[in-house]
Amino acid sequence: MRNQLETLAKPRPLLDRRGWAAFLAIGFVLIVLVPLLNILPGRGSMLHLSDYLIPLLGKYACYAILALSLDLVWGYAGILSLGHGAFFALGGYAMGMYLMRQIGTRGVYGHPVLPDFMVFLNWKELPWYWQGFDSFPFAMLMVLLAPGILALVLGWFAFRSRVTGVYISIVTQAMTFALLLAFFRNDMGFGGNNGLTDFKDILGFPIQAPSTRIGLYVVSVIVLGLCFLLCRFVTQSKLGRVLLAVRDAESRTRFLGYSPTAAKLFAFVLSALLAGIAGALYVPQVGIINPGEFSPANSIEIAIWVAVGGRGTLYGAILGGVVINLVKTWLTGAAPELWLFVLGGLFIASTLLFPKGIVGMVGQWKAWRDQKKAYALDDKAAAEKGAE
Amino acid sequence: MLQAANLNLYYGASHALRDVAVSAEIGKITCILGRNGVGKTSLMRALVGLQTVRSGSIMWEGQDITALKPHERAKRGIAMVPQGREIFPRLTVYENLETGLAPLPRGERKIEDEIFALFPVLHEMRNRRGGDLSGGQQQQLAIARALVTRPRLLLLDEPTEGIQPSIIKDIGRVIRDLANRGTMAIVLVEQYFDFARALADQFILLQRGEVVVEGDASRLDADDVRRYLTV
Amino acid sequence: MPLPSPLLQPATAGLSPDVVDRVRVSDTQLYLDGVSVSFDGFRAINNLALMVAPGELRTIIGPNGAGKTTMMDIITGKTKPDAGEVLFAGRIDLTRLDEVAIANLGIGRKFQKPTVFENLTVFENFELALKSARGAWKTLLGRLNSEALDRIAWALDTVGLETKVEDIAGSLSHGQKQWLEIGMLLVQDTQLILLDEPVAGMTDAETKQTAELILTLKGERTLVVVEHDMEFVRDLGAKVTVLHEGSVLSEGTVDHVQNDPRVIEVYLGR
Amino acid sequence: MAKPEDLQAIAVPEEAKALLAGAGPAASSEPVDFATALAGLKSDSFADKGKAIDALTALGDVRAIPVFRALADGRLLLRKSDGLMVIGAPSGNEIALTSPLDGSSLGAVSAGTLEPLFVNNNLRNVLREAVGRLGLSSSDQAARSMAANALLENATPETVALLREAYGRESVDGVKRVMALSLAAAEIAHPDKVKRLDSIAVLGTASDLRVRALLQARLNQEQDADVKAALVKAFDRMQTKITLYSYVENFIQGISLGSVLLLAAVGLAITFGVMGVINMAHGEMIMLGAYSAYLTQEIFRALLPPGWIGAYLIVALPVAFLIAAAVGVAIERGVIRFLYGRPLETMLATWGVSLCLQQAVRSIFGATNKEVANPSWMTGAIEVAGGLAVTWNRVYIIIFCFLVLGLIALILKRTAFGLHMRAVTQNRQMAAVMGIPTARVDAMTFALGSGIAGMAGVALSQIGNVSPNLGTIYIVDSFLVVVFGGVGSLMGTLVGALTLGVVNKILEPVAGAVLGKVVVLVCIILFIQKRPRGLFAAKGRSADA
Amino acid sequence: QDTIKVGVLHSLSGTMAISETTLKDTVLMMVDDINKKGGLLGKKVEAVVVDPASNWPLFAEKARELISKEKVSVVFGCWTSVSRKSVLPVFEELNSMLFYPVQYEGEESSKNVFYTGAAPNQQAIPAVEYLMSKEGGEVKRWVLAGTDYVYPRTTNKILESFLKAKGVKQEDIMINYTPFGHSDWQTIVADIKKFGSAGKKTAVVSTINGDANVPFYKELSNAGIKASDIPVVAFSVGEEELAGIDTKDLVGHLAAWNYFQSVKNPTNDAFIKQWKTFIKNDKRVTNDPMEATYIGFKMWAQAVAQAGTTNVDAVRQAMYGQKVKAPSGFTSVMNTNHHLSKPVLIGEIRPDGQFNTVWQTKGPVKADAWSKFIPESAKLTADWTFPWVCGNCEKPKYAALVN
Ligand SMILES: Nc1ncnc2c1ncn2[C@@H]1O[C@H](COP(=O)(O)OP(=O)(O)OP(=O)(O)O)[C@@H](O)[C@H]1O
Ligand SMILES: Nc1ncnc2c1ncn2[C@@H]1O[C@H](COP(=O)(O)OP(=O)(O)OP(=O)(O)O)[C@@H](O)[C@H]1O
Ligand SMILES: NC(N)=O
Ligand SMILES: [Mg+2]
Ligand SMILES: [Mg+2]
Repeated sequence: MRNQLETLAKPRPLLDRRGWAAFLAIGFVLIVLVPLLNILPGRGSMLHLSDYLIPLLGKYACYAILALSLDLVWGYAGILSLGHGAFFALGGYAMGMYLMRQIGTRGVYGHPVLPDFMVFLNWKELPWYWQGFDSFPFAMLMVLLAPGILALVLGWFAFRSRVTGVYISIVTQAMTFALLLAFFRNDMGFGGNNGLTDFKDILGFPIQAPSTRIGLYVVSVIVLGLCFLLCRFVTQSKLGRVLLAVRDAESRTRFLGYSPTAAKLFAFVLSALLAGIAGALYVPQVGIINPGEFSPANSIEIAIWVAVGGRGTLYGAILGGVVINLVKTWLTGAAPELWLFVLGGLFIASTLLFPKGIVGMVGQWKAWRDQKKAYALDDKAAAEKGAE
Repeated sequence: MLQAANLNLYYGASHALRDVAVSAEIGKITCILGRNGVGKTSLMRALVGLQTVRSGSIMWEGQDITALKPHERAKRGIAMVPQGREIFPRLTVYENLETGLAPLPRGERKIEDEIFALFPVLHEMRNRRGGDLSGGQQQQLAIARALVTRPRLLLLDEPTEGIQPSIIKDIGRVIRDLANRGTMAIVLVEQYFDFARALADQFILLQRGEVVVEGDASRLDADDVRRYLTV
Repeated sequence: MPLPSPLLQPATAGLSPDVVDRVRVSDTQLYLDGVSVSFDGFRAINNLALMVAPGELRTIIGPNGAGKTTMMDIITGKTKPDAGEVLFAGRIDLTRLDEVAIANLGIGRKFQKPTVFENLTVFENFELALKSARGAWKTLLGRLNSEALDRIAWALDTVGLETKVEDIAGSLSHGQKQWLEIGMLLVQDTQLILLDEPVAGMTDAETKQTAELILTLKGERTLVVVEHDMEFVRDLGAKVTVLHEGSVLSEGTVDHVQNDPRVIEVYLGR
Repeated sequence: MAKPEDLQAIAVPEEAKALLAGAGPAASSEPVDFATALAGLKSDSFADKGKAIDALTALGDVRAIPVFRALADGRLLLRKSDGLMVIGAPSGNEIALTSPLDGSSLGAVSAGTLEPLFVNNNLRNVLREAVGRLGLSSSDQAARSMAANALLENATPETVALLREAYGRESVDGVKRVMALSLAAAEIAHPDKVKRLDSIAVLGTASDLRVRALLQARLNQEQDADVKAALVKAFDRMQTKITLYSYVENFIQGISLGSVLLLAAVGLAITFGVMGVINMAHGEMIMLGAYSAYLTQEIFRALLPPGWIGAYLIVALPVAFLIAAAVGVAIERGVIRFLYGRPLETMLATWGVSLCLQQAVRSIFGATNKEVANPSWMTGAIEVAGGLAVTWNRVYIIIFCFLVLGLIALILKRTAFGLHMRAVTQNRQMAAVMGIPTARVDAMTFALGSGIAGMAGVALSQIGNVSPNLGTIYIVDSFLVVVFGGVGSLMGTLVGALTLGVVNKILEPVAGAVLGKVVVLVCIILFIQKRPRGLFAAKGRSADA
Repeated sequence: QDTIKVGVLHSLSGTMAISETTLKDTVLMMVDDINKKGGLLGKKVEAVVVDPASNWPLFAEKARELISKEKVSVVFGCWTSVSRKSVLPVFEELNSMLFYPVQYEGEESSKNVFYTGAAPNQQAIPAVEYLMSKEGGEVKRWVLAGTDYVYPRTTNKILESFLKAKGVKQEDIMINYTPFGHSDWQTIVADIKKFGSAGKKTAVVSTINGDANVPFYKELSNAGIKASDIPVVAFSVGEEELAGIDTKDLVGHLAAWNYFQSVKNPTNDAFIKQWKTFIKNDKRVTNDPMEATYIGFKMWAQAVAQAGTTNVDAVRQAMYGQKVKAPSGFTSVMNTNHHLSKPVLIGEIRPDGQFNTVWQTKGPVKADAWSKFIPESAKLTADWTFPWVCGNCEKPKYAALVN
């Protein structure tokens, strides 16, 4: 008994041995092998990894971080945020503003300070909120602060007022919808519907150079790995259990003295930060940030990735984010007129067949096997008894 | 007449009922006893069809109902007072009772005054949401709701839980009375031993999903009880 | 990042001076006076007064719907009374605090309908209940020490769930959940323990055992127990308060209240 | 240029003779006959057409009225085969022809054999004025009223004379008032001060924006102090009235927007509010309803005489209900029933369903918008006063949505089905034990919610797009309304929708459409902090478990 | 067998599918046509269709896929400006070629894009001039209503400065922006009505985009605003949009385009016939962006034939001065600023949902990539031939070499 308790009480490891092995192996493939395959073999070679795959993979990594961030709040704290796209977009805009400032006089109107869209809409000077974005560290700070503060403020009000369930979902959706409309406005000074585009370089590296692309891709993968470990750390800690408790029976945790507000706020803000980082990595790789990222449908889609992958498992979310987008990339090219049927069908089928997501399949299979085993065992015992 | 035999029920890989047999006769009260977690509730749920059994058969009024859905069993006169009350929280007390009319033929859909006579508090609170009632009031509501269906087989899962002593006495009287009318078979799960013993005609005693003792109430002796019901 | 949580602070820190009240009934553990609450015009608690001394064991009985659970809701902050005073340790006005703050003062509760964390294991349920820092950062970095383990082991043993430690709480039977919740209260180690029908669904033997457990806690802890099982109430042998229609109907020893004709009329029956 | 040969075809013999005798087309100051003047309309030049119209008007022949109307509406046609000028009116798939000369029927032909005579906006104004002038002597009182009204702004000395004459003849009070107003308007610049003052006195009683413009214009020119004072007074009085009307208008618009939101949300109030199914395919149910309306209309167009077309919308309602309900049942039986108690998975699956439905409609009907006609009884507006107008389709939508909501409330609260519906969603297992056939109730509930969404689609097709994306437009708003009102409360949905509509319409003139909506959203976010379970929150113990 | 691949980058799902699907079909029709006539350079032309799903970053991804993976020789695609902006860096990075067939705000000239839709000076200015004329009704008061994004903003900015130059006072101009997909037009239509009842002839210049038009026109017709009272002239409403609206109450409202289906000439007759045959639906209509796609495709095919290769640099050179007899009835010419010379037509809506041309330019108008009415832009020249070789320069890049 005591021994069992001792084992149960041990701080949980970030990953078990097999987990680390898989983590490192995947990391090696993505960080070392993929770039090498792109660089080393000649273009015609069988082994050559096409140039166009690198930014694609980098994009998937960003989506994976985004999915991960949602899983943290949804899978563990039970907050189905339907506005996570907003945090992603804010991080993206912060990065986009930095990239815009880096254009300098290379814009079409050659204005030294103002981005093109401001020039042709007759803006005379840079609005105050654009100040400082020529500095990379400042922009990075804003990548964190913009989504972080928004999440803090919104979360603080909402969680304190005990806004839960679908209500919090709708609040977050309303938030992203409001931001969508606001950012669409040309008067806001963020480029309106077109958003920010035409980036030239990042930290002095030309953004379209293959080497920069590989660099951005590698950074994205590394950040994804780190975010994953960070989320694991949180979910494996006691706070992780508190979050689960809050998710399942929020009111009960209060009577135990835990403040659901604090726990949820922690998760929500952390998650918003991760989403912001994902957005910041995404923008230089796709070359555009525009208000479309705020659209409610985008945020719903993130939830779909997580659900398909497997909610509350972290790696399920990553898997979901990557797999769905992979399928989407493939089908929009391979079956441009039918792909919605396939994707929609996939969603339906996966919910019916794998209610716990792709990664839940394993557990489902195990449970099924255990049950079969138990049946067999009991049947044997019964047969023996009958024989006696 | 209810006759269930060889019931085997699993939760995933865990075997919750092992070859359990139970019977109930019209006009008689069958008591199911056993410690926490032995499978009493599981058995009741299997009888009403909320839990599918892996094997075994349930015969009621001469027909095999093992494959029937819960609402079909209700149509055949089976009703249950579940453990944990399971009131419809946002229906009013009266509406909660009305749900019991569903399995009745059209002409008979009426809540008998007798029900309110038995539980006057329900009449007083008929327009209050079921979920707002106190625990004991909900328990009374759950019993009343089952009676509204005019069952021929009544399954009671710890019906006295949380009810004040005076009403427990009333409930005891009613159960006896219902049995004596000779129109109803009753299966009662009860931890409150004195209550059970006073009512039971026959009993089964479960341990870890198995029937260990069964028989006529007169055979229910204190030793068995001590052996199987104490720690 | 500063977390806006009362959990980061000692129990009474930051409370406004008028919350930490004029020391009026300084030697009560729990003090209710003139408490009333209505729901849609229905008076569930009506000018209720109750005083429980530190270390006292108090039993509360009363008809269904008398307001016993509602009273516990008021004490634990779940329901705000319309009027009246509710003081903890003679000075802390509980009506101004929320559930979290109240729990952190050292008030623990078992609900009438067993409520546990169904998706966590029995062990994890205990771990969460365990007396320890409740702040977000603290829980992020928190570790279990061996003292805590001893406590869990003891509680597990007491409630008889040793074989179920790693089981998901949701798969427990009704009675087992009841026990789990009692166990959680034990590891939570609070000053004031509120038990709402702790022996409902227990066998007679278990009921006896529970009574013994409660008696060992008495003195060290203040306990308020609500029950309908008069056998059990008798076993506890403590002062009994009878509630009826939201206020006290009778108070005294078990014998006293059992023979009170009004109690017999509305509660015990003939 | 009109060739004499063509004219032969329209002309009754004598006239044709006269024409051939050499009367020039249009514009000549000599008196011309009707047929000749008519021929001038055939010109390709808008200027020449204008002259022909003037000539026709000058003849004062009431036969010109239907011709002018037809010309303005593009129904004045030339028969390709022989260049005969005819007036057309749609009749089934064909066009029924009448002669502009004597109104005699010329049979029906297919549209392809005809070519319309075009006018531009300028000419349309000329035509309207001409119709107005001729209409003053019409026997139809509505026509007289319209004619007088049309002369309010652009009266000429000549028309004033006509108007005065008509005023003298007029016996209907309502028409007389309109004529008086137009007469007054014509005299606002009268050299005689007294006349001007009289005119202002009459005009001051109106609350017409055109009159206000007249007064304002006069105010800028008026020299006389007395008249000026009278003008200012009349203007201010009118201004107050108009401002008041504009508040009323804002409010009505708000209710109208609210009713649209409500319509979009009612189905969801059942599938989501009552059943708790996060139904992302709700918008597609609305879309199916709109396409049902389109289909019904096409069937009507193809199979029934044109007089019936106005009724298609009525028929479309049950059709849409059935189609959407059938699809709803299919979804419930095929997908959702496996997912009860797992709302989030339901969300995922219904999202998949919504993608499939969108694509299916796109594949079947094409990606482009479909035209769904407004039946004539749904077009136009009720003009109250002071520019305050409520369009008929809005009025019908408001009425319709209240009817639907009332119906649902009745079903939920007053029928056994309603009771079972609520019981099943609150505790499915226990409902089954009580003898409620849960599967059937689930299917029927979902069918009801979907069917109502379908009916909403029919209504919404009257004011918006009918395209595969239709559903996505409404889905966010619908959830917003249901949640804002309080999940599970029909009253909440009603009040929520109307509140959002009115608040939106109050903000829109102040903040603009975009910012207005942003502000509304922010208000919702803030409001939910105050009432974390919506406007009409479920109360009691069960709510905060 | 070796084929020449042509990328088609139009949204087939999402909000833009309504407009863009038709353009995809148009390209397929053109490909079909050219193959029937024996292909290009002796090879078959193969269309590679992808669906960027109205998702702007996805446009960039799909563009990269078409160019890098599918190795297409040219791409026909995009509708919204933001989608064009999104793919632009990709085309420039990979030096490929895009044909953009939609009227847009101008202010752009990329070496890798050929713009076959109208620039503001080919639509907006002529339309307003017409309305100011006697024939157009001598409009004195103007409502500029648009969807809040670059194209309307830019167009309205240009128009505003144009109107003021013509002596229109500020109080006679009302500017209104609405969000994408705006569906409740009650307030705005009521405002327009009020604005228009001030005694001066008023017109609405609409740059309202896409889906929002249907509810706008429905409200307009229900509110009883007749074209003869307050005409609305639109730059984004064509035959296809009207096909989704009951037009009986919209007769007389206007649109300005470079092409109308109702234009009568043999090229157009053939074009319409080809389209109806290809799409197998007699009710389908043609519209301006389709014509622009047609022109673009023809020009590209001619340029490839002329260059004898699909090499982007060679084809680009061959594009300049390329002429196509367009369905508009005029010959369109590709200029060195990568924009076309096209006629401007103004039409009034007919009851049958077609347009009746009420005014047109004498000949093709050359598109300005940079508007003369925006100060910063007026300075710029787009010319991709020697000595300029630049899309946005104040002086030729190779000015030194010229002298
Ligand atoms: N949903 C479930 N999933 C897994 N195991 C379950 C589930 N429900 C019950 N069990 C297990 O099955 C066994 C029997 O449970 P059951 O509820 O039938 O007991 P019981 O005899 O009614 O107990 P009590 O007296 O406490 O109500 C218990 O060990 C319990 O842990
Ligand atoms: N939210 C509410 N709305 C309406 N009535 C309520 C609400 N909460 C409690 N009540 C009523 O208040 C009374 C007191 O309920 P309470 O649960 O406190 O009773 P109790 O003494 O605990 O009874 P029991 O012994 O049955 O558990 C009951 O009549 C109940 O119906
Ligand atoms: N370029 C346009 N019309 O978006
Ligand atoms: Mg049980
Ligand atoms: Mg209670």
